[in-house]
Amino acid sequence: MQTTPTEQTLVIDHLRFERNNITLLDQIHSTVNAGELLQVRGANGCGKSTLLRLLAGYLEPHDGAIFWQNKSITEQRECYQQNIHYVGHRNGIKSTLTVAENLKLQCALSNIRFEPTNAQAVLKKMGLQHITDKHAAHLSAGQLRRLALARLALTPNKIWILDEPTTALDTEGQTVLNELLTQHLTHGGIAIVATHQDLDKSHPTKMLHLGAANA
Amino acid sequence: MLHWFNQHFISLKAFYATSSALLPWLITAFSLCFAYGLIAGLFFAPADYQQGDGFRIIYVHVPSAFTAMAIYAVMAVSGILTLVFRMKIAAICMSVSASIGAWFTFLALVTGAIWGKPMWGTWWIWDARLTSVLILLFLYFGFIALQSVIPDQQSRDRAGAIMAIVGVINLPIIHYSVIWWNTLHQGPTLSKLAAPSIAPDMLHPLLAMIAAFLFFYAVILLLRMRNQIVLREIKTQWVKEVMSHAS
Amino acid sequence: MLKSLLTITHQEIVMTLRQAYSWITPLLFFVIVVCLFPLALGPDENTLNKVAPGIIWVGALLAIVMSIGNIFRSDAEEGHLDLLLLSAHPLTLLVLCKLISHWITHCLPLIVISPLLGILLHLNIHEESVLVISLLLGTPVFVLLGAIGSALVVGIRSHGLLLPILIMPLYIPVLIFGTGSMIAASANLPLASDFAMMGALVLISLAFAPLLTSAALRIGANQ
Amino acid sequence: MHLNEIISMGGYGLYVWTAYSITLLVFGMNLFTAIREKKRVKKTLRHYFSQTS
Repeated sequence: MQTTPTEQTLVIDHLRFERNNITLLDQIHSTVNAGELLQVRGANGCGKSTLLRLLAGYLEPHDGAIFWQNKSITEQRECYQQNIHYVGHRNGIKSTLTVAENLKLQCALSNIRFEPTNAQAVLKKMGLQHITDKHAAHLSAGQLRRLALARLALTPNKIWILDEPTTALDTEGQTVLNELLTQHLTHGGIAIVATHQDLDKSHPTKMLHLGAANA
Repeated sequence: MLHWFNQHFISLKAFYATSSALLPWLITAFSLCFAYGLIAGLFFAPADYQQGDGFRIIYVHVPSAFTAMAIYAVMAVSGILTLVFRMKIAAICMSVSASIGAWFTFLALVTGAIWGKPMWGTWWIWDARLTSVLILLFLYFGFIALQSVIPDQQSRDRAGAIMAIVGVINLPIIHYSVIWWNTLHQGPTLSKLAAPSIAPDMLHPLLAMIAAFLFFYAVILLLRMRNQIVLREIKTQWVKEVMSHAS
Repeated sequence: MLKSLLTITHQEIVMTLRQAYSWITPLLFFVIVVCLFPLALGPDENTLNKVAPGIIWVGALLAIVMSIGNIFRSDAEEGHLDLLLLSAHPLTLLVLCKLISHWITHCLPLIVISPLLGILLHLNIHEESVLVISLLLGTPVFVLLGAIGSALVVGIRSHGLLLPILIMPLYIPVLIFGTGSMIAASANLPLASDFAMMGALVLISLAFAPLLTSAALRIGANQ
Repeated sequence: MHLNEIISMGGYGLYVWTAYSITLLVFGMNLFTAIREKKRVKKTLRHYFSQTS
């Protein structure tokens, strides 16, 4: 690594990933400093989600590595994963629980005390305060997406990894998302977003284009 | 030390080269042991005073059961190497050994049944060792079934490794609980298949046959591993060279 | 730390209770399987009494094998598995919470109802008590080992009967000592050795199973 | 050891020889699968090389 990056940077160093002998990602290189947003663009099937799952530590690269605080994440996987928020295509919401219970579970998972007032404020910001006792199974896709994004505000983590966060979100939901992102970035957080929509220009954004869709 | 290993075994290319050197030696060793064991076992070893010549099936039954257990141990060790050290060669060795091990376990069961028919009048006796071999066969089928269902190569290796490790932890427990179960239901008779205190000239062919079976396993293992290595390293240059002048 | 683990277990239990079918069907399956045998073997008291341990234990084993499959499946489908991996708690602890909640919701009902089935098979009081104790010692091992199998197949869509094939050979020692203790009870022999062995099996599985299950879940997240 | 003694194997000839022939069968099966697999691998490789080169 040429420059000695400051403490809070995420370095993607010549990443290569294969699945069953098919190279999905090759020579991916980028650095994301504190307070920056990395927007990953590319056609469908070009490995955007794979890259995000690599960044979240779910997958291991075949070549190259991802460095966080100058240490490869595969070595420090547990403590690296603790300061990550990952919102994938599937929302990770338990359909048999109510909205409030889902938030309570999320706080328990991140080992944070659950204060109803704080949760109420988060729900209000996400526009879900009127359905706190509704079972997640009865929510619409947009509401589910907002509930999934609610955990970004509920438990503070340094790195946000969002895979197509704006799917199923209406315009009002997108503005809420942009607010959350700006607040997160101003506090020195890092965000990696895979999306086709051009996000709010106010964030200091870096672009990462992934090659053509692999066979 | 690790570098030496890496040179000869760990990297797939090196393993391919070492295996082509090893194979002729293993084949000769197998044929020598097998020839000696077969001829000595069948013709020169004295007949058993109780079972007459029927006991000669021991020269096939005991080695295959022994090899079946040994192969599962090899699978478990490669499973640990796959999980802990992420060694591709260990993953290949593990998944290839599974089918060979299943064949040997099946062979042990069939020869055990054939031995049981003349001696105790029934094709199957719930003897502690035979039952453990039967359960070992289920473990092999479980392993092979699990690996055949997982599409992704890396997950298939790791899932198989975990199954092999779970199996090897449970095998001794299963074996002793089956022995305990046997004494519970049939009383503490000496297990019928316990090799009687065997005379030396009966024993040597048995040891030779065990060695022969193990060498045969090694030969088939190396042959099939080479196929898998070439398949997995299909994109590399050295595979292209090996294949171009081989075909 | 402990409080949040308790809340997680509590939420798991609440979730399973809300889906009543998920724990009632194994229970009904257990009852029906046990009731089949008297119909198959004839109502004669001695034969039933002699075979009762095997019937009840195999029934319990099959019921648990059936229900263990979906312990992680709903999480995987909803993407909740990814959150478990990112949690502040080690994955083994989270797995342990899920297994405890699964044991409470799925195995306790079996144990509660097994004395009733014992009556169908003409067991006396002593045998009934030994039945309950042996099930209490045996079912945790079923759940722990079953969890490894279900974590291994969580990433696979159509795994069908793969799970029972994977884990039933591992259930054999518990089955042997479980039925062994009941046979010893009907012959009024001392039971210490059987229960000791079952206790040992519980401890061994408790040591290995959560570790291997979390390793298997990490592979599942790979898909 | 005359021929018929060998075949009869003290009356257990049938069992001994079936056991040994099944062993050879299993050995043969393993060898056969290994060789067939080698041929199939060669075919896939040739196909792969012709495609990529």
